[in-house]
Amino acid sequence: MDTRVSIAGVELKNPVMTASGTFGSGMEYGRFVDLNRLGAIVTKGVASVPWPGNPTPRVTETPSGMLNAIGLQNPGIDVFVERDLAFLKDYDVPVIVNVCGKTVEEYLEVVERLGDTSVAMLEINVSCPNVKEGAIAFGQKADALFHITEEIKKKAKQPVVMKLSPNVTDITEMAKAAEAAGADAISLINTITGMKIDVAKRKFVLANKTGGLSGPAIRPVAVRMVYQCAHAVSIPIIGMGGIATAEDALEFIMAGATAVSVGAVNFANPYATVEVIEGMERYLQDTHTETIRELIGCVDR
Amino acid sequence: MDTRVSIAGVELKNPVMTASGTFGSGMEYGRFVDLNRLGAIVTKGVASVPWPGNPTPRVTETPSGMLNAIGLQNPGIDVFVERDLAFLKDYDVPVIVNVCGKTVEEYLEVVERLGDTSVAMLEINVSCPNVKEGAIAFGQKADALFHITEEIKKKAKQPVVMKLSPNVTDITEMAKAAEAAGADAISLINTITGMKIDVAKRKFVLANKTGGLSGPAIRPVAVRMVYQCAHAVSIPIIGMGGIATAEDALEFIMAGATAVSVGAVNFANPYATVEVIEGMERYLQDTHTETIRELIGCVDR
Amino acid sequence: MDYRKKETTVVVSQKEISAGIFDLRVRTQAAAYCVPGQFAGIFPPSDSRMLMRPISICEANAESGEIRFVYRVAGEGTKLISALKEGDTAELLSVLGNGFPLDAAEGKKVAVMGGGIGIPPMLYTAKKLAGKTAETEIYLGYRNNDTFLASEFTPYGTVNVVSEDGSTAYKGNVLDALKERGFKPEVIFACGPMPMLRAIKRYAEEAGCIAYISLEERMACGVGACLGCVAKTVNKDEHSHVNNTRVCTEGPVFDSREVEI
Amino acid sequence: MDYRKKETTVVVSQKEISAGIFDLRVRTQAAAYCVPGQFAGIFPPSDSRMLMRPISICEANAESGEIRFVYRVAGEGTKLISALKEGDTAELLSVLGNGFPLDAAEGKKVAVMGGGIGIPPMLYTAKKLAGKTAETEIYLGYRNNDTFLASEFTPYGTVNVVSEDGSTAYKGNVLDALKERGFKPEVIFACGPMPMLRAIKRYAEEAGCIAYISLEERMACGVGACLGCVAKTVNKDEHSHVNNTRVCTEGPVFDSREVEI
Ligand SMILES: Cc1cc2nc3c(=O)[nH]c(=O)nc-3n(C[C@H](O)[C@H](O)[C@H](O)COP(=O)(O)OP(=O)(O)OC[C@H]3O[C@@H](n4cnc5c(N)ncnc54)[C@H](O)[C@@H]3O)c2cc1C
Ligand SMILES: Cc1cc2nc3c(=O)[nH]c(=O)nc-3n(C[C@H](O)[C@H](O)[C@H](O)COP(=O)(O)OP(=O)(O)OC[C@H]3O[C@@H](n4cnc5c(N)ncnc54)[C@H](O)[C@@H]3O)c2cc1C
Ligand SMILES: Cc1cc2nc3c(=O)[nH]c(=O)nc-3n(C[C@H](O)[C@H](O)[C@H](O)COP(=O)(O)O)c2cc1C
Ligand SMILES: Cc1cc2nc3c(=O)[nH]c(=O)nc-3n(C[C@H](O)[C@H](O)[C@H](O)COP(=O)(O)O)c2cc1C
Ligand code: FES
Ligand code: FES
Repeated sequence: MDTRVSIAGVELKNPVMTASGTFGSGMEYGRFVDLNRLGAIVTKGVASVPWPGNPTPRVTETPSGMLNAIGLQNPGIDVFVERDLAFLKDYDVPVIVNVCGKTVEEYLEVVERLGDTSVAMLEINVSCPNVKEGAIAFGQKADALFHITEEIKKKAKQPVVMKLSPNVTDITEMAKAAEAAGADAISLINTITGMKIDVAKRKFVLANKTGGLSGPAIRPVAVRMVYQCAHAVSIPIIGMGGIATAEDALEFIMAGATAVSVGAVNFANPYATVEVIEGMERYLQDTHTETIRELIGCVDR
Repeated sequence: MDTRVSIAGVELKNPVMTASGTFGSGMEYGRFVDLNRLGAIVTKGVASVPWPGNPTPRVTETPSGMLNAIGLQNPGIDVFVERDLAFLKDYDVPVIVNVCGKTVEEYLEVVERLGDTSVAMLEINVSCPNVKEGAIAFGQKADALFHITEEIKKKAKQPVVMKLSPNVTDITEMAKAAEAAGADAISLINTITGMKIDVAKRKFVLANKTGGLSGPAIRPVAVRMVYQCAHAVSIPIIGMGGIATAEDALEFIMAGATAVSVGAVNFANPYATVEVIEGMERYLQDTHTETIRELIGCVDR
Repeated sequence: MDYRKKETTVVVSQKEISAGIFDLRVRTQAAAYCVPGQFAGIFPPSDSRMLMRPISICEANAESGEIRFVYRVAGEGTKLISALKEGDTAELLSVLGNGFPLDAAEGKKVAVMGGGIGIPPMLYTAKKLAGKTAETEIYLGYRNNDTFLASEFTPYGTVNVVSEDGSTAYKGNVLDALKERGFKPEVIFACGPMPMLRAIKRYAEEAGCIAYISLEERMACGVGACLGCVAKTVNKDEHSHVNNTRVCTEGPVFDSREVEI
Repeated sequence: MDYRKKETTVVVSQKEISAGIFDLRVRTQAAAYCVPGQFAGIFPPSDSRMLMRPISICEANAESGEIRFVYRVAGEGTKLISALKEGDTAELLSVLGNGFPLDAAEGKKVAVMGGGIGIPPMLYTAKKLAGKTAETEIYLGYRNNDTFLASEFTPYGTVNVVSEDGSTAYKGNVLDALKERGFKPEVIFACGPMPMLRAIKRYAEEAGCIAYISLEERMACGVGACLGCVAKTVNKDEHSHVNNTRVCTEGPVFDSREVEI
């Protein structure tokens, strides 16, 4: 039984990662799961300087999901490299750093700073719906996405994963733009923009008014988009959106994802990542499937 | 306590309608609720000729939601007028007919046939994700939407409601196109395209591969889009997407909808429409609110 | 004879009568309005699951006000339903669909055929046919010797237990057994997996008898509103005139000549 | 002294001790690791609700292995939790957050102050302070004479029951009562609504005493990973260096001088 997959030359023990922003830098969940069991750790978005994020309330619950409007609070690349990357060095797990910025230059600064670190891959967040500048502005127009991808590829020393927004008419256009500009892989989906109103108070629940919807509620949308992208591009896909169990993860893989990320469900079940890995192993065993790689995109076969 | 609202000159007892395709023509649910209690009945999409729809399975469940790929099976306008409209004549409830087609001409044929009937409004479905031609093709491009709206407005004898698709980058562009072309109102959201894979069988659950996601899962997305549109256009909005309770309905109204539709939740609770109406009345009473109209868009006040 | 409600019923009992097969009894006034072949929608006790699970009525008793269901745990929904215990509540949408046309069996030679988890509705059918037919032969098809419910059929006709692995009286499928016994029914009532129903449809056409078969399809509303559950028909259907009829309202029982399966 | 798990606990008992206020006791090994001011995440028994409800520990008993929570039904989640009965299971994420620094009260004149549904954690605090302080005065603020939990504080200090409507010994808020009594605490431990905490912060600055206050914020993870629950701080926070500290991990108890509220 072989759960290994590789993305842009980076070998993963198994296809199960953490979704950016839902797992910190691993520290917090290291008390619940053995971080060495993970396929990769994807860290919270980091910018060139510290970002304070949005006012609170920043999170709320919705049916089978949640909204967040953290607004990419982060300590900036300096603290991140000194503290978070230092912490992760003790683990035998590839680290994928999620990068955010307000301008192309800000993204590039982070990308360059990470050039001579042990980081395995960069995930470029051009799809966060919770900040006004940058982020999603690059992720909703194919030409803007092409441009930023191209610029980042010029400077990046590590493989580049472009993280796509589902808040678009045609996700395949975005996937193709990323691929054409040289992205090594794409990851999707980021959150879907949503809103909740407190009808007793007649007020927005989130201070930011809107937030990003994640959790099992969005899984069918995410699986569909992964499937569409798998047919549009030939670079590998990291699929995510509401994964809670091994079956959920396998849906993404069968739709065409090479790897998957577990996100908001970590909050409901801090053991989710490892349970997904174990469930996947059981599935391979029970179905006499030799490698997980056989299952990638198998729904079409 | 006053629950009346009016849309394009059509007076509704209350703002609670049925969502097209989830309530047949009222017949089936007339055994559960008093149809005369409803603000309006929105019928299943009807085309110029009978449509067989998609192969089965056509429906499946997802977390707090469901996927459907009915594919607009319908008996065509002739049978619809003779049977369904005849049935509805006995009720004191405005009827809104949902219209679908593969070409502009097909839409127009239905619109013209309905011209001299007692139908109160037309809802134009340019947003069904489950048919290959027509429908959503008109709903994902602002210029196409403008064109079909304009053509329909030329022939329509009743007020025209354009039903928007959430599968777009910017819903306000679509709302503005509909308004600019003369639409009397807009309704949103139709379903979000999704997919489910049976990992045991390694097959799509739906014969059509993709289906439209509806139910409480999508409510935060729907509320957000209604809010955005309320700020983009001045024609009235009919809001829908996962409404199960009066609180849910009030979220839409506070976000800016003049009326709301109860859709997939009818399947889980056939009494849902009337329960929403009753809950709304209680809310007005408990909060000493004189008319529901005060609440339209009140989250911003 | 008309009852259609969504209501909260009370679980009278539930037990696992065979591996993964559960016998659930609930109390509801609907019990007085059931016909064999009809079904109910049982909602899994879960607030993230919107849709009911269609389950055939295995028995209904107007006096005790109880409906009995026998079902297999197939997925998460039935798994949750199987955890219901005496005294718990169960949300039920019933009574749904049209049952078997029992009158068509009046004075006739009748075969009652059930396969696998299609057997439960046939128990109720056999019971209601008792005394009406000229002769009732019952054919129950199982995979192996785990012949749940079979013994309960005894009062209602000659019971022939068939299994794929030959561990019961007959080996093969229900039609093999019928042919082996040389029974020539005038009317067949059947429920079971699609291959069995197809074979019965073919047999009925060849043998010139009438077969009423109960179909399964994915459902959302259960009441004819969503058009989710259609089966292909030979003639134009009543509702949409497109040879696609609703299993939940026009079925689930059809004259086998009417449907394309 | 370190325990952090999500686990299935068993409900020992639950009762409504006042209108809409519930007393829930669960059995878990976590009971041996609690400090007053810490909290647990209770998951509503509902599979459409992803997030835990942060509820303070009102008492924890290492011997009996029980944790007690006292909470108000505020919305759907707590409503579902309030329906749990003896023998049911409850999903718990615990032990979360940092408690009150009890050592800071050693030999000091201490005021323990609770307002409304902020009172439960102060019971555990008062109990653990017993015998450590030079003097403990307890101030409990209620809306009216529905003074849930008040009598349980008696063994741990002088209890002053304050109510907005004056139906108890003192009228007004907890600080009014403190001033009226002329008590001059060196250390304050407090939990309650934001206006009360703001007033205490101001009082402490003016009176030159130290106040430890417990804050509330919407939470997702409860363990410091999501950055959902931040409070504004005067100095750069440890985690992000942006004057936004995590209530779930750096709090919920803060030195009032450190936070901007
Ligand atoms: C008219 C009718 C009568 C039935 N009677 C019985 C019976 O008496 N005993 C019994 O064991 N089973 C019966 N079934 C099948 C039963 O409905 C399914 O096994 C059950 O719905 C599976 O639900 P699940 O949540 O466990 O499976 P999941 O696969 O998790 O269900 C997901 C969704 O698919 C639907 N679904 C899955 N399988 C089927 C199926 N075979 N038919 C229809 N919908 C399905 C579910 O209702 C649900 O909406 C009947 C089906 C129909 C249509
Ligand atoms: C550290 C801490 C300790 C607490 N201790 C207690 C206690 O001992 N007793 C008690 O009665 N209450 C306590 N609360 C408040 C309690 O968490 C909320 O009343 C509860 O979460 C409301 O959940 P609900 O589902 O009923 O409300 P809903 O409004 O339906 O909840 C929706 C979402 O908002 C969150 N939420 C709503 N109100 C609050 C709030 N005031 N604080 C944080 N999250 C909220 C919920 O957790 C949930 O995620 C505490 C809060 C915190 C942060
Ligand atoms: C609290 C929270 C914070 C997030 N922060 C980030 C982030 O910093 N960068 C990013 O690219 N995505 C971020 N995301 C998006 C997730 O990585 C993921 O794409 C999305 O939540 C869908 O997956 P899920 O449904 O499994 O959570 C965040 C999501 C949540 C819930
Ligand atoms: C089974 C089903 C059939 C539908 N058929 C139509 C249709 O014919 N025309 C249309 O405009 N919308 C159709 N819809 C979309 C609904 O009217 C509604 O826009 C959508 O389901 C979101 O609302 P809900 O979450 O309350 O169901 C259908 C939805 C469902 C679930
Ligand atoms: S299940 Fe809706 S029409 Fe049959
Ligand atoms: S709740 Fe996630 S950081 Fe505090």
